Amino acid sequence: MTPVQLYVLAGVLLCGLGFAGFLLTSHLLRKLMAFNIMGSGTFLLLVGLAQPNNTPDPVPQALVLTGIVVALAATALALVLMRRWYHLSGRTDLQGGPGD
Amino acid sequence: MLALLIPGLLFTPLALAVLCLLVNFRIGRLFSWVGIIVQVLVALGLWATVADQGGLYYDLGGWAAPLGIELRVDGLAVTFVLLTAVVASAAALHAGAYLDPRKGYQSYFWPLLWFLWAGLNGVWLAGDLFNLYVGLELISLAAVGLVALGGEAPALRAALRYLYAALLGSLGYLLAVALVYGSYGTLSLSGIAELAADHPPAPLILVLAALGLALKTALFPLHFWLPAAHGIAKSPVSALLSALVVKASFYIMARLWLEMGEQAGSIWLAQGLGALGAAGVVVGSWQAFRQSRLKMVVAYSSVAQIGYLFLLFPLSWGVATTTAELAQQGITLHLISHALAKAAMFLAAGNLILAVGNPQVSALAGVSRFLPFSLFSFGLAAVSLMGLPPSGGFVAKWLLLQASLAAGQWWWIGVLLLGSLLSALYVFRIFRASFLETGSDDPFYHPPRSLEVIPMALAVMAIGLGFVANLPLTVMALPVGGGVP
Amino acid sequence: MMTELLLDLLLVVSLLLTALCALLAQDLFRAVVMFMAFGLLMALAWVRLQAPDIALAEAALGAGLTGVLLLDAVSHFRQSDSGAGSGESS
Amino acid sequence: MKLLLVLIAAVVLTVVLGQTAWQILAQPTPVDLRELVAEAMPDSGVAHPITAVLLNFRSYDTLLEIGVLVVAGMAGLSMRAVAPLEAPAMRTSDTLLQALLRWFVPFLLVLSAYLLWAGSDRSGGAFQAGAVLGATGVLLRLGGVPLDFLRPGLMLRLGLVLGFAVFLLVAVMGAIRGDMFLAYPQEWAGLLIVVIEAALTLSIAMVLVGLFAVAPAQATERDWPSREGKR
Repeated sequence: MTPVQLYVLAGVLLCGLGFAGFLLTSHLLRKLMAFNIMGSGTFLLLVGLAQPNNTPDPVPQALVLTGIVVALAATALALVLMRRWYHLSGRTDLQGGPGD
Repeated sequence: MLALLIPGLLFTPLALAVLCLLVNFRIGRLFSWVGIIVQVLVALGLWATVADQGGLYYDLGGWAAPLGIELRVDGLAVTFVLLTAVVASAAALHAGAYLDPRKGYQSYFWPLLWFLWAGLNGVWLAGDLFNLYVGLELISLAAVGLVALGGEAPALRAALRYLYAALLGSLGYLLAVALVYGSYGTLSLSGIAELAADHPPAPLILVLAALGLALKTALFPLHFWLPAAHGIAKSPVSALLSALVVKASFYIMARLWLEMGEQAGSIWLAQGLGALGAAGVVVGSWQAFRQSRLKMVVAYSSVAQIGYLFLLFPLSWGVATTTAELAQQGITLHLISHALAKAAMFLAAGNLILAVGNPQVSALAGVSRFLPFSLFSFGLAAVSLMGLPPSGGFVAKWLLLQASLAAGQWWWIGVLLLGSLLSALYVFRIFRASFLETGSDDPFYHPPRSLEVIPMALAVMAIGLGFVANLPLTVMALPVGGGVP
Repeated sequence: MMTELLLDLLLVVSLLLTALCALLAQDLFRAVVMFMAFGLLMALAWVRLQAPDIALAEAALGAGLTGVLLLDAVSHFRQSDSGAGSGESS
Repeated sequence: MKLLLVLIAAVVLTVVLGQTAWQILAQPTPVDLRELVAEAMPDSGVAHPITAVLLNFRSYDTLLEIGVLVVAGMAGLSMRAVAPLEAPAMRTSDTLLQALLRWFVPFLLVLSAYLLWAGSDRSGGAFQAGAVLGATGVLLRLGGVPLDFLRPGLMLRLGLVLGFAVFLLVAVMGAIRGDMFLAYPQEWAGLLIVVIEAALTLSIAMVLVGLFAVAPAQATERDWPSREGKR
């Protein structure tokens, strides 16, 4: 059980956990955290699978850097919309609210 | 000459996004008119160049494929770049006159539009898996920004539901990219195509990519986010979303299927996607028939037409290559004719709602008498949507019919016919409403002529596509014929 | 060699636990704090995977700025939604 | 019922993903990019492989990614341009935080500059430096320092777009010179990369602080007393 296998396993479990959390929670902020957790799991897989014997490979690491910034941009956009939606409808999920 | 066309194509939309962000709506409109002319010319130039010289690989930054990012400029990509140039410029010109410049937030329309256009061009041309992911994210975030522009509650809810669905879809695709890089060590699509023969990819790769991209393409039953997003957004934005943005993720899935489908795909995945597509056609059309708001009818019709696209997978897996080519041609032509027709329909619907002042279908009474031009463009677009001869939609369905017969999968023929019938159902319902007579005076506001000409031009193109169908089909089939520096 | 593997195992288990708590915590504020802890543990995991750049980025962007934006949103929502997060196992 | 379905789907996804990952870990990969990167390093202009991949070999990804960041910043601004809903209140201005700030801010600025400069030969670079600079801005904002350039106006938009514009200009100069899009001239590659990274650091920080400071829709005036009067 090499360290990389352990982190790949962690990545797989985080993906499953994030996926379940994303679908089960209705609160927008929790859904966003579940998305970030699933994203971290995917990044762990992206780097872990490319480094079976843990010799660093710069290409997937650069991809993960790009992925983290893209995930941050998406999270920030979701937060902006979510706050505005909360202010207008007083709701933190997408069920009811005006204009249904 | 070519060395300037591709940079021109990639540079112009991004430069204009930067310029338009620094100025207000009116000046941004001026910049955008210049940008539209440049983009259309460059797209035409690129299309002509590929038409006579064949496709090529373009190494960005000067670095060759597995290390650097290469652009695959083949017939299919260039045809879609030209399609994007036509539809996006029509939507932009319509938006210039349709949107109200006085509102502050409208100045962000142009930058978001140009980023969306840059992302679309990036996806059509990309030959690298991770580059497709970043392009897809740029498209999704710009599209969500466009839907939420203005900040009203219904638009926000639609934008949030769209954003969360798009993010989950992108993660599914990114997971597939991680598995591909883990098993091949390279991200370039052409490299993977060569290696896929003796290193069969894990089937999960294609399943994950299919699920993620199907969610972003709003395939039934993952279409829940589309009607609200496309129905509530302003009509130029809905035209862009329904005609182009939804097709980008399908295009990626089609590319992956053509590269790795033989080894990684299975009869279950192919027929399953086809069945979901067929169900989407039926359910989408039925829902469209029952909608009370005009733009929601058109939005659900998008869900139905997207269902047709997924007939590509069953008709191109495990069948003779000639049948597969027939199916690819049919699907590409359907994609092009639907893009033109749906953009025309949404723009025409926008004009009708502007004139009537009420989004309900029932409020269209008397429109046929006082607003014949707008209604006629809506009707022309509907002809292509229903697939009646001589429109492009008909030729596409005819090719799909032949492909299904040649593949021996006759059940898709039933779907094609039923789909056309159902689409006729919801289109004629709109016309019935508009033919009802009201009083003799004219209660409607007449939108400026420039607003009404654009959807008519698009609708005529959708019909005209049927006559010149073999031109795009021959160019589309051009593979990459050696690298032309 | 064995201790290294045990430490890795400890890191992975705590990574999963903080992720689970971030999703299941009843109080939103505690969930966001758990999420930031998850971000920092992810930075450690990146160091173990010989990716110092990502560790820096994960700590600064993932735990840091995402956490700040989330906390700002929580202070804006400012109500402890008891039943909203149905979570995985409840 | 839905809980059960989702759980089953998640478990199936995890198991199949784990099995596929295990298979992939076992097989060697036909292509190994490490050697290609090592070979191309000498003429990439920087010594650190990750910065070379990010800003030279795969610079188109980074260009689009900065575009994504600007779009997120812009969406935040467009929501904010809708009627300003909150009083421009400074959140907290207690003395302890301001005393800490006197120590932290200079240190963070030096750290950010170091990270930017270190990027060319060891781990660091525009994103990490931008994040630290952004964190400094957030701290200043929390500490009650009114960052006036954050008012949504031309200055803020210029800051958002600066890094992207510089990157784009350098990219198109490559094409005008007859080379490929995004190609840097051989001898200037190192310098150009540092210039791009500096502009990117500033823009990333502006986007991050902008998103934090300009976040729309605070609670209404009634339950969030403005501190304007106390100054």
